[in-house]
Formats: sequence, C-alpha cells, structure tokens
Amino acid sequence: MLLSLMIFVPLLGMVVVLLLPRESEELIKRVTLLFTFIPLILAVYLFIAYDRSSISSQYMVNISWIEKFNINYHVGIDGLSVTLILLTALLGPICVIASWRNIEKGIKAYMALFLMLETGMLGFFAALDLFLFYVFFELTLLPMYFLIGVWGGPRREYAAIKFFLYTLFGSVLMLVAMIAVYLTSGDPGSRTFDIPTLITLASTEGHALNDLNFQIWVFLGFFIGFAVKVPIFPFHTWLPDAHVEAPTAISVILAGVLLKMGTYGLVRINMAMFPLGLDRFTNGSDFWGYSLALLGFINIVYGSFCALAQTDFKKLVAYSSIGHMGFVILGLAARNDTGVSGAILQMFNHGVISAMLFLLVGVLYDRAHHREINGFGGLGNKMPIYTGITTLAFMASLGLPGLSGFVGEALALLGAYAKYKTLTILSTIGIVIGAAYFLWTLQRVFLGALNPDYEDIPEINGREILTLVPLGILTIVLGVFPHIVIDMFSVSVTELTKVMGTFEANL
Amino acid sequence: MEITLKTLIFYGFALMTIGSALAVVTVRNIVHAAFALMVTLFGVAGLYVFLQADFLAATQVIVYVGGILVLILFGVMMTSGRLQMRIHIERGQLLLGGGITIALLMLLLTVIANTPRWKNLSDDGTEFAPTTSRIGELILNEHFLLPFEIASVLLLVALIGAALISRKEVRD
Amino acid sequence: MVVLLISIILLAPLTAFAIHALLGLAKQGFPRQDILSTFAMLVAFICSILLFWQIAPDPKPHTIDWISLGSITFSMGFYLDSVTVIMLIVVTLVSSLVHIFSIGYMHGDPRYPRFFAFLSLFSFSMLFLVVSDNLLGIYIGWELVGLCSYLLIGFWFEKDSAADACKKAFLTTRVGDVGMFVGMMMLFTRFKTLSLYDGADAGIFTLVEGLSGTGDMIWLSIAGVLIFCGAVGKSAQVPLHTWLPDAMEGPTPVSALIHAATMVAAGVYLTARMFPILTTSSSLVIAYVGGITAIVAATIAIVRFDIKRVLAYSTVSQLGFMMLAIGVGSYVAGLFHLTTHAFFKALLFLGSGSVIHAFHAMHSHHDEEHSDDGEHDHGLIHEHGSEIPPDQDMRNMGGLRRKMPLTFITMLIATLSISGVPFIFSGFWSKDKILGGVLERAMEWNSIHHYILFVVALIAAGITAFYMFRLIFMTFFGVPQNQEMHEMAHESPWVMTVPLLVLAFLSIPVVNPLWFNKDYVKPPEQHHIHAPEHAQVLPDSKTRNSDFSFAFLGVSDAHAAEGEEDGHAADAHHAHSPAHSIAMILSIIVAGVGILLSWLFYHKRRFSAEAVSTAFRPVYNLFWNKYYFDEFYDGVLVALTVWKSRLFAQFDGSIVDGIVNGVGTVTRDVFAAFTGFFDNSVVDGLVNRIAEITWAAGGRIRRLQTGAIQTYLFVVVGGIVLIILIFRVL
Amino acid sequence: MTLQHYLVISAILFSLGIFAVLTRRNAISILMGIELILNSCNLNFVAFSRFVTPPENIDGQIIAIFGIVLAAAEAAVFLAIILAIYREFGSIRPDEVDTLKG
Repeated sequence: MLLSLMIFVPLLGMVVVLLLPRESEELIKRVTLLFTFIPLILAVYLFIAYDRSSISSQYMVNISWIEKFNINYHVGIDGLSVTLILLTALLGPICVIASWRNIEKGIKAYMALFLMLETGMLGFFAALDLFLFYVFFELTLLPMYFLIGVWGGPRREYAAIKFFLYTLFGSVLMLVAMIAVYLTSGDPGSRTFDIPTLITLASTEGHALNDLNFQIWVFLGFFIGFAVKVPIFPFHTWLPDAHVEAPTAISVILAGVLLKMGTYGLVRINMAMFPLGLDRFTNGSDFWGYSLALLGFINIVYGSFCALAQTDFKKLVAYSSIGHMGFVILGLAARNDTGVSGAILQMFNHGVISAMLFLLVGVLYDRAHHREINGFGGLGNKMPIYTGITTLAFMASLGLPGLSGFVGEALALLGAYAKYKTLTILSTIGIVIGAAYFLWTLQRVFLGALNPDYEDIPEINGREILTLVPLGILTIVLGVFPHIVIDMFSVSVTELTKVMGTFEANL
Repeated sequence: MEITLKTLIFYGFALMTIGSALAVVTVRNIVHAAFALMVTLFGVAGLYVFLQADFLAATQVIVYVGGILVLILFGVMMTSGRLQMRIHIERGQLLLGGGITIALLMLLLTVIANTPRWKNLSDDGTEFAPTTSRIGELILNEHFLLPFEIASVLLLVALIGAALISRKEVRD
Repeated sequence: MVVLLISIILLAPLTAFAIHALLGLAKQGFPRQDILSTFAMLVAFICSILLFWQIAPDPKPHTIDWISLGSITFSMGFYLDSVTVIMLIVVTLVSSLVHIFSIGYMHGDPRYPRFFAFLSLFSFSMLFLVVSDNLLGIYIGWELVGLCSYLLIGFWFEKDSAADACKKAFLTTRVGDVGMFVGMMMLFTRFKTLSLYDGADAGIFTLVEGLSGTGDMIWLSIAGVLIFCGAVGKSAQVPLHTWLPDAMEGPTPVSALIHAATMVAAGVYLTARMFPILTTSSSLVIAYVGGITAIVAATIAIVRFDIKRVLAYSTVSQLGFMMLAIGVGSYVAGLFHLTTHAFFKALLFLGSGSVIHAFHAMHSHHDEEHSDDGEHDHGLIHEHGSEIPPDQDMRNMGGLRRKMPLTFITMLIATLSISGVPFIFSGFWSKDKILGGVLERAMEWNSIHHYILFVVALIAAGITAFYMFRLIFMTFFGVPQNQEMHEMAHESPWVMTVPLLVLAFLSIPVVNPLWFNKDYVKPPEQHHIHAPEHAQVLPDSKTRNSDFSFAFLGVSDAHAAEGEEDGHAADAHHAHSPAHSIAMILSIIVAGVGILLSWLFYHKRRFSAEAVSTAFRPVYNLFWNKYYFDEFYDGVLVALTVWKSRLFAQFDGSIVDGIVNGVGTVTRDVFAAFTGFFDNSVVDGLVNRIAEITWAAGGRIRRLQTGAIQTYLFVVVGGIVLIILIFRVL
Repeated sequence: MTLQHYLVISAILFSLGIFAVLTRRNAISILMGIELILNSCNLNFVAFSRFVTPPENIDGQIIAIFGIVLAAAEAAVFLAIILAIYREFGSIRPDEVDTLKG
C-alpha cells in the first residue's frame, strides 16, 4: 500500500496542480515540490525498511485489474528496484527546485507533466506485471515528449519527435515480444503477464517459454526496446539531441532515470526471464553474451571519443553518458556477481553524477546563455564554489577512487574481465579518454586567464547549491561506503547470477 | 338508461366543459378565451365531484381558477398591453390542424369504444368517505412523501426560474 | 594501539581537509588556516614516531569488509611492517616540514587557505596509500594523490602553462594507472581477491607461491609488468616521465613534497610492495626501465637552465635508480635510496624555493607576466618549452652564497649527498648500495643485461654529480649575472630556513636514527625469480638482502660476518663482498670525475660549455629537446586521439545519425508518398464523398427545420396519429 | 355514468387542446391548449382511479394533484419565457420566433 501511495502521490499532485489557477505560479511550484517530496520520504523509508536478506519482492500489492486478460495491478520492490526508486524520488524534488526560475512559460502545464512523468517512472520500477510495466513505460514517454517539445531549446521539435519515434520504435518491438510471451505462457485462460510467474515458467524445463529459439527472438525484441532507451550504439543518436534541447531539469531526469529504465529492463526482463536467449546461441559458443559485451565496449570507447570532440558542454556530457552506460552493459554482459553488481551500482551512481553534471551545465547556461566550451575560460577565479563542485562532479564521473563513479566502473570491469579479457582491456581506453575530455573541459572553462566577457559572472546561488549538495554528498558517501547501496541488491544479484550460472554450467 | 337528476347534472357539466373548451379554441379574443377556459376548469371540477374526488375538485378550483388562470391573464396583459388582443388564425393551418385533431379524436374514441376491459364499469352510486384525510396521510406519511417533497422543490425551482427568466436583464 | 595510532595518522589530515572544505563552501575562511593543517601533520608525525616503537615483529593486516558481493568480498585495511612505518615517518616528516616552509613561501597568496587544504588532502591520500594492505586500497590512494597533484600543479591555474601541466600530469599518470588496473583485473580474476597479505583468507602473495609452469610464469610476468605500469606513470619513468618536469609549474613546496619526496616515490614503494609477485622477466623489465630512465633524465638535466627543471629531471633520474634496484632484487637498497632521496631532494627543492622566493619580491605575483597574453588557445595539444620564468633561470643567478648563507650550506649538503660524495652523506650509501646490488646480480648470474645496467647506472651517477654541481656553481658561486635581481635577493625568513636545516641534518646518515636498528627491514620472499642456467652458485636471496645496516656502517665485511651463522650465509658474504667493494670504488671515482668536470666548466671556466655543445650539436639538440618525447606525444599520440575523436564525432553526426535521419526521410518521402497517394485517392476519397453527400443532404433537409414550433408539433402529432393508425391496421 | 363517459369527455378535451396548440397563433392561447390537455389527463387519472382500482385506492387522485402542481409550475415558467421572448422579439407569435430556422 505504501508503495502504491508513493507511485500515485505525484499523479494526485498533478490533479491538484491542474486545479490551481494558472496565475499563482509560486503556489504551483510549492505544491509540486510538496508532491515530489512525499515520494522521496516514502522512498527513503522503503530504502531503510527494506529487508536486505530476502530475495523475494517486498511491499507487494496484487489486485486484479483487467480480469479478462488476467492482467493484474501487481507491484513490489526488490533490491534493484528500491535503489532506482530512491534515485528517481531523489531527483524529483531536485528537478523541481532546478526548474524554479528557468521555466518561463506555462509553469502549470510543465509541473503537471513533470508529476505525471514521476508517477510513470516510479511505477515502472515497481511494476511486476508485464502489462503494467509496459503501461508505465509508455506513461513516461508522453510527458517527456511535451517537456522537450514545448520547453526545449531552438530545435526542440526535432529533438522531441526524434526521441518519441525512437522510443516508440523500440517499445513497439517490445510490445510484440510481450504479446508473444503472453500467448506462449499457457492455454487460453491460464495466460499471464505476471513477471515472477513468467520467470518461473521460463525456467521450467519443457515449458514453451523455455524453448531456446523462442527465448532468443523474444530476447531480441525486448533488447531492442531497452537498447533504444539505454541507449546502446547504434540507437543512441536521439540522446545528444534530446539532451541539448531539453531544459536542465528534464536533461537531469533523462540522464538520471530514463536511461536507467533501459538497463533496468535488461536486468529485470531480459536477463532474469530469458537467460537462455543470452547464454546460448549454439552449443558451446557465447555469441550473444559476447555481442552484448561488444556493444558495451563500443558504447564506452565510441561515446568517450565522441565526447572528446564536442565543443558544446551539454553535448559533451550527453556523450559521456553514452560512454558510462557502456560500463553498465559490459558489467551485465559479464553475468557474474561482480559484474552485475558493478553494473547496477553504476546505474545508480551514473544517475547521481550525470544529474549533477547536467545541473552544473544548466547553471552555467543560465548565466552565459551559451554552452560553447571554448567560449569560456578562467572562470575558476570568479566562481570558486561552482568550480569546486564541478571538479567534484567531473572527478566522480571520470572514475576517481573515493567518489562513487569509481566503484561501479571498477566492479563492472573486474567482473567483465573474467569473461571477456580483450574487450575489457580495450574498454579501459575509455577511462583514459574520459579523464581527457573532462580535464580538457575543466581547463577550457575554468583554468587559464579569465575571459573578459565574464568579468561579472555571478557565483552559483543558494538555490543551485541546494540542488547540487545532496548529490555531491551522495557521491562522496557512496564512494567511501558503497555497500550502503550494494547491500540492497547483492542478494538479488546472487540469485540472478546463480540462475544464469546454472545455464552457463550446461554449456 | 334511467334519466335521473344526477345524470342530468352530469350531462350538464359535461356539456359545459366541452362547450367552453370549444370556445377556448375558437374565440378570437384572447380574454374571452381565458374566461371560457375558466368555465372549462369549473366543469372539470364538477366532474371530479361526480367521481367522488372532493379534495381534488376543491384543489382544481383554487389552483387553476385562482392561480393559473390569473397568471394567464397577467401574461396577456403584460404581452399585449391591451385586453382586446385578437388571435390570428390562418386558414391552411386551421384546416390541417382540424384534420389532425379530428383524426386524433376518432382514434381515441375508437380505442375507448373497442377496449373491452373498460366496458360496463358503471358508477353504482356508492358513496365513499371523504378523501381529504386519506390524501393527507398518503402524501405526508406514506409512500408519496418523496414525490411530494420533490414536487415542492420543483415548484420552488420553477418559481425562481420564472422570476429569473422574466426579470428585466441588466445590460452592461 | 596500532589501530588507534593509524587512525589518528589518517584522520588528522583528513579532518583538517574536511574543515577547510566546509569553511570554503561556506565562504568562511579564517586567516590562520595554515596552522590547522600544519598541526594536523605534526600530530600525524608524532603518531608515526610512536608507531615506530609499537610495530610488531610479525605484522598482520587489520581489515574490515568493504563490499560484499555474494561469494566475493573486497576488504579494506592496513598492513604495517617496517617499510610501512619508515614510509609513514618519511611522509609525515617531509610533509610537516613542507607545511612549515609553505607558511613562509605561500604567504600573501590569494588562495592561501586552499593551498593548505590541498596539502592536507594530499597527506591523507599518501598515507592511505602507504598503509593499505590491498591493491584496491592502494589504487584508491594512488588516484587520490594523483588528484591532489593535479590540483596543486594547477594551483596557479591562471597561467596557461600551469593549466596545461596539471592536465598533462593527470592524464599521463592515468595511462599508467589503467595499466595497473588491468594488472589488478588479471590478479583478481585469477585469485578472487585483491588483498596482498593473508588475512581471513589467503592473500595474493601466498596464492602466487602456488603458481608454476611456463604459462603461469608468462601470465604472472605480464601481470607484474602491468602493475608496474602504474609505477611508471606515477614515478615518471620513461616513457611516461614527461609530466614531471612540467609539474614544476606548481608552487615549489608542492614540488618538494609531491614531485620529489613522496608521491613520485609511491611508484617505487608500490613496486617494492609487489616484490613477491615479480618474476625473472618482469624484474628485468623493471630494471631496464629504471636504468634507461636514470640515464635519459640525467642527460636531459645537464642542459637545463631552469633551476626547478634541473631538479625535476634529477628526481626522475633518481627514481630510475630506485626502480633499477627493485628490478635487480635489491629491495633494501631501493627503499633505502627512497628515504635518503626523499630528504635530500626535498631539501634541494625547498632550497631552490628559497632562492626563488628571494628573487620573488620583484615579481609581485606569479601570473603577472601572463596576464597580458589574451590568447586562450587551450588545445589538448599543449605548448612546451615555455619561457623560463626569470626568477627560476639559473643564468640570472650567481654569487648568492653570501646573500643566502643558510640556503647555500643546506643545499650544498644535499648536493654532496645526491652526488654520492662518500662516507658522511646519506646519498652515497644508498646509491652505492644500488650500484653494488646491480653488479652483484650481474656477477652472480653472469648476466650481460645486468652488466649493461651497471655501466649505465654508473654513468648516470657521474652525470648526476656533474649537473648537480653545475647547479650549485651557477647559482651560488661566481659573479651575479643579473645585478638588479641580485640586489633584491635576501635570506628567507626562519619558517623557511628551519625546515632546510632539519632536512640537511637528516641528509647526514650518522644522525639519522632510522638506520640504527639493524635488520630492521627484511625483504619479502620472491618465489619466481630464477637464475639463468649458467649462473654461479647462488647465495640465499633472503640473507643477501637483509643487510640494510651494512649501508649505514659502510663496512659490509665486518658487519656481514656478525649475522652469519649457517654455512651458505658465508657463501653469501663471499659472493657479494667483491661486488660492493668494486661498486663503491667505481662510484667514488665517477662522482669525483663529475664534480671535477663541473668545477672546471662552471667555476673555473676552464672549458666552455657553449663550445662543447657546438661541437656535439646533434647530441646537444637531443638533450635540449628532451629526446623529443613531448613532440612525439603531442604530434603523434595526442593528435591521433584528437583526430580519432573528431572522426568518431563526424561518423556519429553524419553516418549514424545520417542513417537515422535517412530512414526517417525515406519513410516519410517514399513510403509516405505511396500511402499518401492511397490515402488521398482511396481512403480520403471515400471520406470526402461521404462528406459531400452528407453536406448536400443536409442542405436540403435543413429546410425542414423551420424554427417554428408549431410546425414541429404538427409533425409530431400527425406522426403519432399515423403510427397508431398503422399499428391498428396491422 | 360509465367510465366511457368520462373517457369520451377527456378525449374531446384532449383533442381540443391539441387543436389549440396546433393552430393558435398566440403563445398564450397555446398555453391554454396545454392546460386543456393537462386537465384531460387529470380527468382520466381520476376516472380510472374511481372505476378500475379498488375504492380505497386513491393513487389516481394523488397523481392528479401532482399533475396540477406540474401545471402550475409549467404555467409559471411558460409565462416567464413568453415575457422574455416578448422583450426580445416584440411579439409572441410563435411563427415569428424562428431563430432556429435551418
């Protein structure tokens, strides 16, 4: 019940916001903040109260929804989802605060859409019914389209449509796969969308879902759906456009949460439900697993190199996201405790760090009204606190030990090395290039002599610091005590890899 | 059929009703028509008495004659400004309307004549107890309470509505 | 007690940093933040001294679980043996002295508190690195010191050269670190742990003993070399040495602490820590890298004029010596040189800082001369060989020994030490021990590699003596070259000279208490070093290396005899005695020649350096241009990377995105054109027909709508009548 | 006096009412026609109540009372509308009020 309350509180908030008069903008913002703050409190409570030693889903609610098709409102959380729910709930209020002054028109519609988006995201991470899962997945798409398309930059329509079509393309394939799974799950009357049930069925020897060929095709269907979201090369080109055009807070949500929906789906559906699809192509070869690792590698190296060439600050961060999501893919491809834990941790950490990066870009953009990296210089002297926080975020992102980015990356690489030695070694190029583009950016923006155009640039203000400090603290704390998060899902991960390990042993 | 005083009076009322109703629809002067309507209403009240509906008869007189008819007269005065307002009737319309009316009447009479259940139900002359107290009980104490209350609300609404519609609009 | 002391040592600088950081965020700095850091450092130093007496003979790691993942647990903890304690003392001592020195040197800098914050963070990271018992912890400390180095090199970031240098330092070391990380991945995948020592489970050093066979040996050699890559980056070994001279853009105390005494020595420390996993071939790689670095850096140093660059190349060269020592198995010699070098090199840097400070008065601020260059060409490709700042140019100095007597004397002691002037200076003992170790290995194994390395090291030692005295002569002797600057020069205040005196004191081994405890440092066992077939009868490597105290007494024969009780130890004595004696004699000779030549060139002016450089123009150019390493990196590697990134970005923009847009366009134009046609003619045609019919019908039917109520009523009543009639009829 | 007597009277009243509604060119006359129709209905109710149902059941009369109430309300609203129309169009001739003409 608590979980459902958390999911639907933002939706309630949307209704309340819609009822408020358009003119009372301050009130709208405050109400939105309140309604994003409640899920945060609940998420923190769930995070603390979650039983870390249990593998089964907790806080489950299972109510019949569409009886005719055996569709249920089935939600619950395990270690993986509670982590991402916390991330989502944390970014909610931060984004509202970040939007406080920057959104000039239609604040009411903006906030209402934002709240709707939050419900979609929270619901997605909690859904345990495939149909519900899909509904929430699509529920995030629509508000995102409008948020980019209405409140975005100059090329917002293009970016929004690109984002929309891309994701829709993926989700249509996903829908096909989903229906295939449903139809295969049993005789008419006993068909089900229930994820835990499907997982059990898919691992039952002799069941139609357990068929190798079937799993490969369904795996591919879901995979492309999620790959667009992650995004995995070559489905990534919507990301830089969407990021560059989206307003700051929406970029934060996009990078912080929406990308994680893709990888979350990969873990929750592809890896847990169709391990055969990933694990065996033909007897003895690891074709799909290797392909996945290869995609991870391409993401890392390709994203990093592309980032190095960017001169638009935001585009650079966007490409760096592509690179960092590559570590997640690589870690997942490893399919062992270390790799998968690293991948999940990286999901969380990347959410926090990329949120910081986009907020920081937003801060600079609000002052200078451009994002051209070469157009700055020497800001370190004028904005020492901003420079300090940026350095922290950059260092975290380039994987400096002691900050959170390192742990996830390191674990993912350590795990992946056990399986794919060459690819992993080549992927470490990404670490160097990552350091290169961040340090180069740091130099071009903050170091050197002051660009006279920015003689009077104001220092970061209290509201902006307020959005950054929680994330910064989290970055440091999770860098030093990563087990806070890892303990949440280590039991689930062990279970997952055990399932996959049994298949592996059959190779 | 034995012709008694009672029967005579009945036919008297019947004729009065129908005749005056005919006047209502035919006379050209609207004020005359209104007065003819008054007679019709009295006639119906008389028929109610024959049907042993004493309370209803009284109500008919008080409400219709005392209320509605006065209302109509007020309407006439306020719309025409003079009491001698003529009613135009077009010939074609009159013929068509008359035809339809006669057809309708024929139809109704045929139905009345040909419905076997309604035959031979005659007034045996039994006197019933006055209905007033029974009506009061039914309306205020038994299953007509709710319709009664609704009717009262309806009246109120009609009152307010009428007042609202007919008041002079305040032009900005 | 040990845990408590370690905690204090680590937490003191960390706390200082945290306080600095919070104050900075709140914009609430107070003027004397320097005291905070310095005090924290002194506390750590005192605790280290206490720890020196506490150290147990059989060290065990103290660990806690850091991350648990199913079957795998990463632990964090510390491990204290004699080496750790010596490193702790060296780091805290030098760090404390540098803190004190900085109070004077950095006085008046606008970012004064920040400087001390970074110093504190550095000290914490360095100490963390030193005490960690596992590779992950070492790696964390390793990267953190890299960060501090980055921040401190770029401390005066308004200077483009500083901004370039800090980036270069971080990136170059990161290349090495990635190699180290790959090495860690190899070890982890094999052993499922990153702990080095036996705790609850067996550590890497125990597990590695079980390896045998050619395949495993090759594997282990690769892993060892990869781990060593980290050290190559951090300790500025060839080919990743180029960042260290550029790092001199940082404030001089930073150069002394980070880029001379501690951080760059961490590479040596790491390699020494990894001693048990080194194999014959990986050791040889390390030895060669060390030897080449020693000679290359020394030759470059000869022709530098920037006082700090000379010292930087000298540092690189000395680090090469230490690596060489580890590579030939002279564990103790390497670490011994590490400690002696830490003191005398820190002293040299602080001394040069004192000189620079003396000239500093006329340059009101460091970035002044750069404020007018409006160009902001921050390419990833950096500009090198930037102008030497006048206050660091040795050609502007000369005759300073009267102006700054204390600085002169202390720097002279350090120079004598580094040059290997015998018997009373610490550098002699440690360097001699290294040379002896190399020769000993060469003689034992009869290995041509090690003979070559010995010759290389000997030459490097001679060159070291030459260029160090060149520095002294150019700076302190002769006539002032720049009269105006000379007038302004003055002796530094006491906060700067006191650290110099302390360090000078420490450069004389007789007074250095650390060396008294004989056999204090014991090298760990190496199981995978195999002598070649034709080798001589081997002494046991354990005893061979256990003679730390020999170095102190300098009389190896006498001392060695004391500890020997069993048979083959006598062989050991027999085997290494001649090597060390020969090495000692040769090193004294080359040092003497070096100093003599230097005296003739730069003091007596008997020979002209210009004439010699003209005569050997190609060689001179090679030295002057630092063997073209930077040009190679910038022109080839960096350019290639940038080019590749542009290519990828272009590919992304035009090809990948082009395909996406192309698919979109094709869909829209072709597919949509077809469906559009179908839609227009068929589907829409149908729709339009229906609409037209409806429209026309509406046009006719609407006439029925007269608006007159009575018409409607007619129809209604008539209709009713009709309906009833019809149904009656039926 | 049988039921049919009353029914015939009622039918005639009803037809006359319809006739008035259909033919009269004055809104108030139409109202009078409607009153006739309502009266004929009431008369039917009472007559059926008297002859068809048991004597103690007088529901028909009650319905008739409600019919009267309805008539009153209807008359009031009707007249109000007529007044409004009169103010708007200056006439109460229904054939002149044809804004809704198609």
